[in-house]
Amino acid sequence: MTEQLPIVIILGPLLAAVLAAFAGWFRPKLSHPFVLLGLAVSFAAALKLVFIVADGGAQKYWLGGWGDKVIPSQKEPFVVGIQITVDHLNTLLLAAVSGIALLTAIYAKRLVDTELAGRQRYFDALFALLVAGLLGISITGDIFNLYVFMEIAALSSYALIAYGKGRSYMASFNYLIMGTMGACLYLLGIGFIFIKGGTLNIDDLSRIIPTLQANGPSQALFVGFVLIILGAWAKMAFFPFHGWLPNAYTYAPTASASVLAPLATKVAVYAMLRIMLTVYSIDYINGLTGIQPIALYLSTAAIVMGSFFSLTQTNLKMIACYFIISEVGYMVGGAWLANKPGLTGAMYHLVADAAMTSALFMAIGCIVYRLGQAQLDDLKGVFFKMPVTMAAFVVTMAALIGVPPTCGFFSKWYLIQGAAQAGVWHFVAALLLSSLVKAIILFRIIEIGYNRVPHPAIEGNPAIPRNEAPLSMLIPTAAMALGLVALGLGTSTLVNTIIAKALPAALAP
Amino acid sequence: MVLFALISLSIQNLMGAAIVFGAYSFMMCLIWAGMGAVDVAFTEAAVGAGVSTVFIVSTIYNTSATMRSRPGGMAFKFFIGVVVTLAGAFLLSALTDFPDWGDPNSPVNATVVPYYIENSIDDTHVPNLVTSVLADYRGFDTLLETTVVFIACIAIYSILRIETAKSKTDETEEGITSPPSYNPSDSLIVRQASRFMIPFMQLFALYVIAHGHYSPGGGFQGGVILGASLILLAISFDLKFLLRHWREKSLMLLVASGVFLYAAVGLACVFMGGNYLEYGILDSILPGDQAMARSHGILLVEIGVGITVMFSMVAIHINLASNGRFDRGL
Amino acid sequence: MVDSTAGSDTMENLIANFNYVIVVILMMIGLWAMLAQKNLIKKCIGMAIFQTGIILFFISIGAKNEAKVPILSKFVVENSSAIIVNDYANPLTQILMLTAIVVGVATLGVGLALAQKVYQQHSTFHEDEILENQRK
Amino acid sequence: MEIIHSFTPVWIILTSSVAALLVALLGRWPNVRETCIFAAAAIKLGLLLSLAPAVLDGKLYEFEVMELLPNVGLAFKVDALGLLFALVSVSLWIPTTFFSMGLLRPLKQHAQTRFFFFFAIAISSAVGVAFSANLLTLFIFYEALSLSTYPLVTHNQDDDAIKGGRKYLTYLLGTSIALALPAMIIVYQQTGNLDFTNGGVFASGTSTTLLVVLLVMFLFGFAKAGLMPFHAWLPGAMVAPAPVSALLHAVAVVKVGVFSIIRVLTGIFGVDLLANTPSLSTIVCVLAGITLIVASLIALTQDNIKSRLAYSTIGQLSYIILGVGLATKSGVTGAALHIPMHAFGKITLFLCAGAIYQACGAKYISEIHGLGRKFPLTMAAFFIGSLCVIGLPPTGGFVSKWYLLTGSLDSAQQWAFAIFLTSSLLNAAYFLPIVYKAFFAAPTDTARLDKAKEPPPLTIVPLFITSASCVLLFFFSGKLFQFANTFAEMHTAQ
Repeated sequence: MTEQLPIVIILGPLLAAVLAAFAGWFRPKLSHPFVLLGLAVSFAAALKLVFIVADGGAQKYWLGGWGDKVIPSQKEPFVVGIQITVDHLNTLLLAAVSGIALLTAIYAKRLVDTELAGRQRYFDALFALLVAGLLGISITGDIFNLYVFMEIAALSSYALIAYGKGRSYMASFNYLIMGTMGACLYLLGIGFIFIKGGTLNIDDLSRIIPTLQANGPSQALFVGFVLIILGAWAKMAFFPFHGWLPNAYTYAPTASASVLAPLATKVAVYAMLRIMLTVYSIDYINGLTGIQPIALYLSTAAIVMGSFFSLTQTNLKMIACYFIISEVGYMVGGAWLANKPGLTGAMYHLVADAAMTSALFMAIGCIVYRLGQAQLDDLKGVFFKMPVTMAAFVVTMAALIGVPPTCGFFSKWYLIQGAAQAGVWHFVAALLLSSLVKAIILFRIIEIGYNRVPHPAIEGNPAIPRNEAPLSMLIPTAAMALGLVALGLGTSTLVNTIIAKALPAALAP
Repeated sequence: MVLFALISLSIQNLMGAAIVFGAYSFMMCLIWAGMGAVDVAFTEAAVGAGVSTVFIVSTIYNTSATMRSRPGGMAFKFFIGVVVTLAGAFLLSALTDFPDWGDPNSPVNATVVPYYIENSIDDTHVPNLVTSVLADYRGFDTLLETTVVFIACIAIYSILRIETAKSKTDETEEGITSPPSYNPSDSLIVRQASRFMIPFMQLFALYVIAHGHYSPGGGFQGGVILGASLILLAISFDLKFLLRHWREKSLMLLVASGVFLYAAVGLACVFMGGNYLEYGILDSILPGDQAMARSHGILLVEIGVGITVMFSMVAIHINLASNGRFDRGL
Repeated sequence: MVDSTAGSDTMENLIANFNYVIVVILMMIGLWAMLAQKNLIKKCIGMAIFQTGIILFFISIGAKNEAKVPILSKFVVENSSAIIVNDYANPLTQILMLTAIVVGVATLGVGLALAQKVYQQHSTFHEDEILENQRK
Repeated sequence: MEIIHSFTPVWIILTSSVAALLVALLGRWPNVRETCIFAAAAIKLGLLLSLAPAVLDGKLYEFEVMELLPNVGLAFKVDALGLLFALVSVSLWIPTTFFSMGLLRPLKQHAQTRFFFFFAIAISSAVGVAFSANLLTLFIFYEALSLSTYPLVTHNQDDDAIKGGRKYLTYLLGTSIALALPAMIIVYQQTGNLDFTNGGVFASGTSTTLLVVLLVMFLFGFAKAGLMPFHAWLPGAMVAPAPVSALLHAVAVVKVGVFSIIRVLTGIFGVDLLANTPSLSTIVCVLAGITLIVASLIALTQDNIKSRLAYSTIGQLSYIILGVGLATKSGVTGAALHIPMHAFGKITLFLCAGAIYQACGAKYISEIHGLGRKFPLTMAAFFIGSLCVIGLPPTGGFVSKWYLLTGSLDSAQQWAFAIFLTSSLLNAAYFLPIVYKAFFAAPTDTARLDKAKEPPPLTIVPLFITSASCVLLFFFSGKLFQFANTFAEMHTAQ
């Protein structure tokens, strides 16, 4: 049955969502277990596939059995149906997305019950649909199918954000406009590729695009490429399309933010990588001498801007949102360095950052659950109230800063190495700057949360009662934080067995 | 057409803008029909010109049609205008690289498409190529598309309905302009006319779904028409009349069951030992050979699509028209 | 290097592909409305126009001169070897666009629902006024 | 060169981490808690000594835990210098713990468990740095040390502590992330190798400009070494309790900075490269020389005892860097020897400063005029410590400074000789007056005079041990010399 595993990854959350939607009307208590089950199945399949792919290479799956068919007028066979592919480029991401989604689903239960009391009928279903959409974007081998999955993820995230009431409606609306613009640009880009390539299958496109370019560069393919990249940038909140993200994720309910923030942007980055590396090729990217520097400058700008604004914010969620914006800059920059360490860094950071952001939002969620809000000034004494949460928070921040041996250190390592190899020093400077800014913020929080209150252990000082988040939230948070260290220690294995093989063959030493 | 687009954007009254937009969509579907894309035109007529316009109108009905224009902001608009013009020029720069318009040997028409045209009959016994490609060759897309409709439906329900159901008591305090009370006797003619029309519409829609194999149409088109018939019912009578027949709960359950039917058919193929959505493998439980099984599979999923689309459209309309209160509205 | 023939080629091409020019103009009108209009409903309409532009684009690239509706006639159904590919319009672009239309209306619906909610809070559709309200 | 694969280095590092865990678990029973620490320290010392004979034979202990990046792993290597440094840190851990107990317990200080916990982690990190086989491992433990000492620096949790802590982290994390990390990555990108290799990792023909840039980045990047202008964290960190200043800011932390620089200079650049490329050697020597003189001059102007000690430390650290920068055998030997010699001298001084504070509540030199007679033992220890730091016989400091001076005469940088001498004079000028005034000046504060008395034995005994060691090191410097010589021979043998 292992050949059916790729589709199981998608079907798990998809069917779970439908069942959860039924259960919402009959036995509301059942909808959450359905979703957990679906995500667990999906995670198990994804995990199994990691090993299968590491051993046996890419796994292709043809929906409806419509695979390679010989077409009389063409020399080579084409895939006439829709293909989904699990290969070295996406297998880690699939495991990360489904794993993080599973943990977040366990974690979010309590939050949903309190924050959204009485309104959560479709929350679980939308949650599972979002995950199905994200997994679909990551797994599909068909550029149009990717668009449909993109819309599935987008529509469910609009709804998940709008659960936040108040300002979240406008935030969600802005996201909808930007997101639809991104999706439309992407769709238009598909049109431009389709008009030259005549197929939508990614593998087939990667085979024929070089032949189309044989007689000189094709303007249509170039325009299509630019449109798709712009569309992906809008989706991932890359500078200068980042405007929607901070409000959307800040005013969303914590439960929604904790699944959206780590996964949505990462998956969009993956889509960009897939288009850049598989549909087009590394040589094509390196041939775009006009665009490459622009993309790199924009990445630097994203990192600098994200860092700067995170310093000026006083709300913990807002700070975290600006972190996301600068982290997106890391990955786009790494991808556009288009050399071996840069791409390795971008691919590794894809997984590492998903885990880091997830841990960060989980920790923030625990704080919000107990303290009601996350203004910096409210954090006084939080280290005594919630020691475990804050320990996880500190580990996560250390990872974001890039303290070894957490995973953040290694992604930064590869990215800086790539930038140094390409001689893009402004990118190096931006990476270091963002590390420093995060360090400043971490220690500002430590000062407020730990040092600004009279130490309760000293006689005469008021005691600060322990008020830790419930275990169902605490355990996923702690697990995620430990995962960051584990991921860091496993870097070499991941890079050697999987990421190195995802790199384009042209970069092999 | 460009003119219509511009007018609908420049009209100061939103209601007018919506109506002009409807006219624009209608023109668009004529053009598509002219290009041989009958199914697309069909759908656009029902969705773009019909349902979309009704959605916009009912939103406006619930809020306000007047647009407050404010001074200033011209520089911003101009700036965006420049950016957009540049983008347009960039898009047009690829024109020289395009194959000629209507060239049957362009890559789009000559790469994978001939396979569908030549093999559809042998593979599926379905002469309507659009249906066979839609529900079989690219059936996964269609499953997901149905899911999109389902998501939109539950998203709108979550945004409008659940919120409102909870805060029903504060509603009046918040000072929401309650919609003008509706007087059914105003439109006796409309009512009688629709009472006459609706059965025919529904009959036609069922035909569209069932006969989608042989003529333009299929789950989407049929579903949208069915939905539209109910929407018409709601408009000409009132929402309560509709809700007497279709309770909220059953509406929402039916929306989900359409997706479920589709996904379950796919899953059945997996259990029978094929790939997902490989209807051919169902020949052991469905009558006929593999190709016939595909044909039946297509019919099944089309019904699923129809159910979801129909009830989604109705549910979305009810939500939008009544601002989630499910009592009265447009 | 300025080449006069290249210029006239471009012109010819523009005229020959006049359809595409219309499509691009439509899309850009939609895009402009999405970004520059301050009224939320107008933004939604802009979004819909952008989408129809794209759909028109796809249908155009799949168009074939002198092709029929892609439904096989009874005759060829019985003799599948007699199918002439160029007789039928491109079904693939059509089904892609069916999907796109449905996605478009779904997005439009969600957008309108959000707009209603925003209106409920702020009694206006004007973006700037909403922002001012939020700052208060 | 014989290589022994052994897990022992990892055990040595882990013992104090395990102790830290036990401390955290057993925090409720202070006696049990501190017994754990002593047990761990004793085990650790025993294990270290068990490695000594083989290391002195020129053998190396190596162990790679796991690979982190292609070709670079979390790996440990024990050579003479590393072992020497680890021995110094661990052996001083014991008296410092005694001293901490003597200081913290009577004052009923808060969060003692936290204090001992992070102290043990810091020791683990310092030993980890000592045993690192490559730059990446070293960097990991270097950062761990920075982070684990932050709670110690801000232990008092008042405004001063917060300010000092902020400065501490800004300098240490800032420089390491902004300078050392990119420098390391560039080295990796250039050579694909970060192992400390005798003779360096750079291929011949690497551009001198690049080398110069990297060298400067490393020198300033390891700001724990206190090279000016990145020295200000050290006086700032003096807000910490006395034992922290004593062990961490006279021994572990600052020496880790210097140690890292020595490792980079000998293992990444290579002594030969330094000796053959005059510009590199000159840069090291000039930077260290300036710091040496300026820090000594500033120390003269400080009235706060701990600040004066801090500036003195900054100066003495540059002795070591200068010694390696000379790139001669006796220079390297002297530098290696100066690590333990200065450590023992300076820890004595810091412990004295803590004891003086406990004895009469004085923080400033001007406050202890004439009080010395009330606590003669403390001041005697202070005197011996000063001699050791100044470099006068019969203390160990004399030995190391002797080799440093010889080294400077052997090298191309003979002006360093003058610098060493001048600085030693300045050292004398800022230390000896303290002792003189404590015994012979007229008391300025009679109220304080009455209260002053010798601190309790738990404080005095560690002082006695460390000051006696200063003298013993002079007479038994042979063993230490073996360590330093083994290391120097390994790196300068052509």
